[in-house]
Amino acid sequence: MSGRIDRRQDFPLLVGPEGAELTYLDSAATAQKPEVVLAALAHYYRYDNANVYRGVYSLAARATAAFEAAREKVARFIHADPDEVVFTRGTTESINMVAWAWARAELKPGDEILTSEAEHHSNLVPWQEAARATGAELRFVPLSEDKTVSVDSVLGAISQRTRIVALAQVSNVLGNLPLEVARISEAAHRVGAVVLIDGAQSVPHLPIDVHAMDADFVAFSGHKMMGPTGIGVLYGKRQILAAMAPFHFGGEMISHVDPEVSTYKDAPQKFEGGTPPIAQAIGLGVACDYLSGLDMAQVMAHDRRLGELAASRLREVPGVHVYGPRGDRMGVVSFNLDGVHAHDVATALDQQGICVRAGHHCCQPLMRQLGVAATARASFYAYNTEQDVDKLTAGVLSTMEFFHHVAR
Amino acid sequence: MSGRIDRRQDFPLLVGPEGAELTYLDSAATAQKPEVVLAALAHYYRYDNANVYRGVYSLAARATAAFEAAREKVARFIHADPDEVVFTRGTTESINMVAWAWARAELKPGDEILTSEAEHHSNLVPWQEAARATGAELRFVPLSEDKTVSVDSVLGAISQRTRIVALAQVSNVLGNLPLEVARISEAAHRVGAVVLIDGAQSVPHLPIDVHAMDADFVAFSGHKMMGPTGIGVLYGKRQILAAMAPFHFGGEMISHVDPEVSTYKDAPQKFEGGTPPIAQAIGLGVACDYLSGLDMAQVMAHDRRLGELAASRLREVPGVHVYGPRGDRMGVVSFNLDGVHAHDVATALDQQGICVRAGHHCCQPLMRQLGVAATARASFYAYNTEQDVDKLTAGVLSTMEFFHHVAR
Amino acid sequence: MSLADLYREIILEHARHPQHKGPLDGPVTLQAGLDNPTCGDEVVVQVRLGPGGLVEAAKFDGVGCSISMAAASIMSEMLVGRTLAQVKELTESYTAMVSGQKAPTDDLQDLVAFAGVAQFPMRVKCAALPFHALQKGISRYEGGI
Amino acid sequence: MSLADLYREIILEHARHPQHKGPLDGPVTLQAGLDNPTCGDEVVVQVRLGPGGLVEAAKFDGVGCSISMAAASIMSEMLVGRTLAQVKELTESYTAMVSGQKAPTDDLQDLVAFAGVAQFPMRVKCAALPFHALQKGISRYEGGI
Ligand SMILES: Cc1ncc(COP(=O)(O)O)c(C=O)c1O
Ligand SMILES: Cc1ncc(COP(=O)(O)O)c(C=O)c1O
Repeated sequence: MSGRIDRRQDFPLLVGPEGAELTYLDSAATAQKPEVVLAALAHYYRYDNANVYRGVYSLAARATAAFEAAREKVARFIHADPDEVVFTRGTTESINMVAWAWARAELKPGDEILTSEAEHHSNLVPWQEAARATGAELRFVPLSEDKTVSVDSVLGAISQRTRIVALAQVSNVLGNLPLEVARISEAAHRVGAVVLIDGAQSVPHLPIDVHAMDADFVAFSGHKMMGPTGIGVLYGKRQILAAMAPFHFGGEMISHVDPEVSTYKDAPQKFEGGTPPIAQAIGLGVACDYLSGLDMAQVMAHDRRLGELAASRLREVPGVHVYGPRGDRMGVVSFNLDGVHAHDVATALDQQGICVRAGHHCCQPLMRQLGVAATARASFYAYNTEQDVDKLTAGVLSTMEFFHHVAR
Repeated sequence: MSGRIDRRQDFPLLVGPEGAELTYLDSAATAQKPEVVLAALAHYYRYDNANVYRGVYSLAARATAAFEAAREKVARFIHADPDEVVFTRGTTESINMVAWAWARAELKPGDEILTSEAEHHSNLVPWQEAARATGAELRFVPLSEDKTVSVDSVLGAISQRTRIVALAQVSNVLGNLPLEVARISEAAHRVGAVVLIDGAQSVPHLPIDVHAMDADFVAFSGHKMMGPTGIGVLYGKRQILAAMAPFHFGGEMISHVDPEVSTYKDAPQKFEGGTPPIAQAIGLGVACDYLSGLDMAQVMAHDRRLGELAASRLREVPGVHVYGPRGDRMGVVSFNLDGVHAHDVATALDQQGICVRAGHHCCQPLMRQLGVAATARASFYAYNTEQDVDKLTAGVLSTMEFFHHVAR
Repeated sequence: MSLADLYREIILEHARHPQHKGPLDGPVTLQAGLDNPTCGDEVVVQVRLGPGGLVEAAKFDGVGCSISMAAASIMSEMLVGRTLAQVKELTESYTAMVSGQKAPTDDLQDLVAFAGVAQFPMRVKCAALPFHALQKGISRYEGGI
Repeated sequence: MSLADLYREIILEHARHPQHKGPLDGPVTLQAGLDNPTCGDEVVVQVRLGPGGLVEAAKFDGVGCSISMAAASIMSEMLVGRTLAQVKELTESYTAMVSGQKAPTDDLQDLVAFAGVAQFPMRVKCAALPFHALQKGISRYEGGI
């Protein structure tokens, strides 16, 4: 109901190696992992480790079953079908796969790629390169006053030439409420464009139904949703995956190989050439179950509550600027202190056991839009509590104090 | 000296969940992991988990230091410099990176790609596609009578038009002694060609000095060398990596991003867009240390001893065909039983607790060269013992018995 | 589970001496080939329907393990004299059994020998392969392709 | 390690009121810009050599954290009156100190204030940035570029 979750005890790093409490506020960069995920990894390597698909012995059967069960768990988590779930290394690889295998085959001069200047580099640079390679044009959705992307401006920017709309559902800097993707998909599909959603910051934090969103592609990372590093997902609609060329050629994605020419399996295997990240997929499946156990509606409510609380508390501190939406928001809060560089803020907070990120957050164009070189950023997840917000606020106050009064 | 290593006790899966001895003979598909690697993964997630490069707080500093230390360990293991070590998902991705980012930029009609019909699909299909995309021609080194690639036939096949030579140092089917890469590199460089070595089956099993080999690229997988799944390496010479375009565009590989155009960092970061497989790289570093602790010369000797023993024992069984070199060899032994399909052999051995692989081993063209649809394959590693060879031989005998005498 | 539970005598017998193997002579009503790329097994099934829509002749060809070859052999034998509807029913009943979703039933006759396959997950595809080829041929035929 | 060990008074002072900031008026003998793409800090260093090969004037410009800006400010101040050889020596001595390879020595004068940086691994690059830019400028100049 209230979005109050308290699961710190499941996260070894947060209770600290020797009891030292860590205030980890950098989940937008990567999330901490619950014990169940670590246990699943260890269990796999200790009892089920074999290559998948390839062996007929029982150990290989167990590994294959665990790997495919993980695909089903991930599919269930986003309301997709298992054959629409392609395992990748992460959001960046997922988007690059579309930019190479789909865009380079489909785009031509005159076509438009619609994205925004608020995107993470991983959802911008691949499109710059695809545009350059194909002669298509890169277009940017005009940003709102608070620099967020609004559905209305997306709808206004879609044209008859738009072939793909590539946008983050939640910005990793601004912490906007999730874009209503279904409305964008409807408009895009009307002009024959496809929709790619960078779900790196949304899939971990809210209930996701890819079929309801009606997006053609959704990319996300396991490590940001309590899963292991080295695993991510490209969700793709069945028809579009069927038509798309493979990207990683090699073992296990082939059907027939002659010396000169080969044929390929169906999706998702077609896109998973080589030994996949087996243990990591299994870990991600367990992370999905863990999150579902918390209830994603609760996770989102918790996120919003902490994000809104932190933003309003920080805004009360004189000399603090908070970026992003003023009211309702997700748990990503970027800010700056007058006259103190974000790195100095992060170092000062680190001395108080508070981990926040500082820098451009892989969003240099957005930094320019905000008129800053860098920001500090606190981001929350289900293991954070109101006490963490208290510590952040106190930490920011004492940082302000240190740099403006002490040692002058 | 003797190549006798006995480290079973370090491998939880081999001593069995409840004391059941497993005879794991599928290390060419994937290796088992020593406890130290699992402990390193758990330690990372429990105490150091943060995203690398991006944070200024101490936790991020620890994660970054551990990740870069892993790169140094891997570099030391193959006698490379750390900035020549690009982390990928595995051999398949490493080869595809070269086939996309290097070959598509460098090759043109009239150029030749030299490979062989004994290659794993991961070192064949990417070149088929690169040839198709660029108009270059795919050429195959003639195989010896035992279907292995010999250095002499490679030297004979290199022409003025050769632009890249892409070969496995050790075949995953034939278990040949490692190719003398230095001789190939010399000949290739003389005509201005580059050399890519598929080291999937060599790097885990023998001392490797990439500078002595003088290859331009070496690709290998962590999971086949006692490391985690989801990690691999593309070694590339400094100059060639400097000239090569990036492949995964996005976070952390960029230098400057403007809305329309971006510049990139130097190698290896240039090739590691997005959050890398952090925990997996750290695990691979520990696996390298573990293997170095065994001494790679010993690992190779052990491998050879078991491979030669198994091959000669199996050859003594009437009705068994063993493929690959007749004398000296590595620990990969493919075989067939007269009148019994390889799958049936694998299932029968599995019933006796012996894991061997059966199928085409991702080498369909080689299967055709051998004149078979499939083979069974036993492959050894440092944790295997002579007893495992005894069990294999006994298992093959009883399988023969079962299919030829029982139930007739 | 012992090896003999999987490899029943009748399976080994058919694997060694497959019935109905080779190309179908005369008119072919429906046919299809299918393979399991992971293991390299390949099977082609050919069927001729006769008067009354009954299967008049069925043959298979291919390469594979004893399980897939024996399944193809016994299958071909059993098809003759059945209607397509009956063939489809048999196929469903059989594939449900080998994948462990259903206990063996009498209508499966000799195919009951494949009941043990359900305990060997990596071999289910082998046992099902000829029937999947058959299904493919039937749906092509019914789709008018 | 407390925050005050890193941010010595003189560092905060220079960060707040940087010296020698802005473009160098008159002839420029050597210059270079450098940035840290991970954090976005940017610094440009400009130097003019006068009679006897001594640094006559040095200025910097850029954006960054207090550490990098204070380092640039103190560095610019200290360069004046030194030969290039002395500048290179100072640079080596300083970068060795901030990366923790060497204890602070007297020749570093005010730069000794950056000794605490060695305890903050993610900030070493900030402290070294202006000196790395300087090195780049010098080697370009010496390379005749
Ligand atoms: C010779 C060879 N090359 C390439 C590969 C592909 O390695 P991976 O599946 O780890 O990408 C393998 C392993 O299957 C191999 O044995
Ligand atoms: C919005 C957004 N997109 C893409 C990414 C890239 O994700 P990854 O680094 O896991 O590939 C991130 C995370 O850094 C992100 O926040």
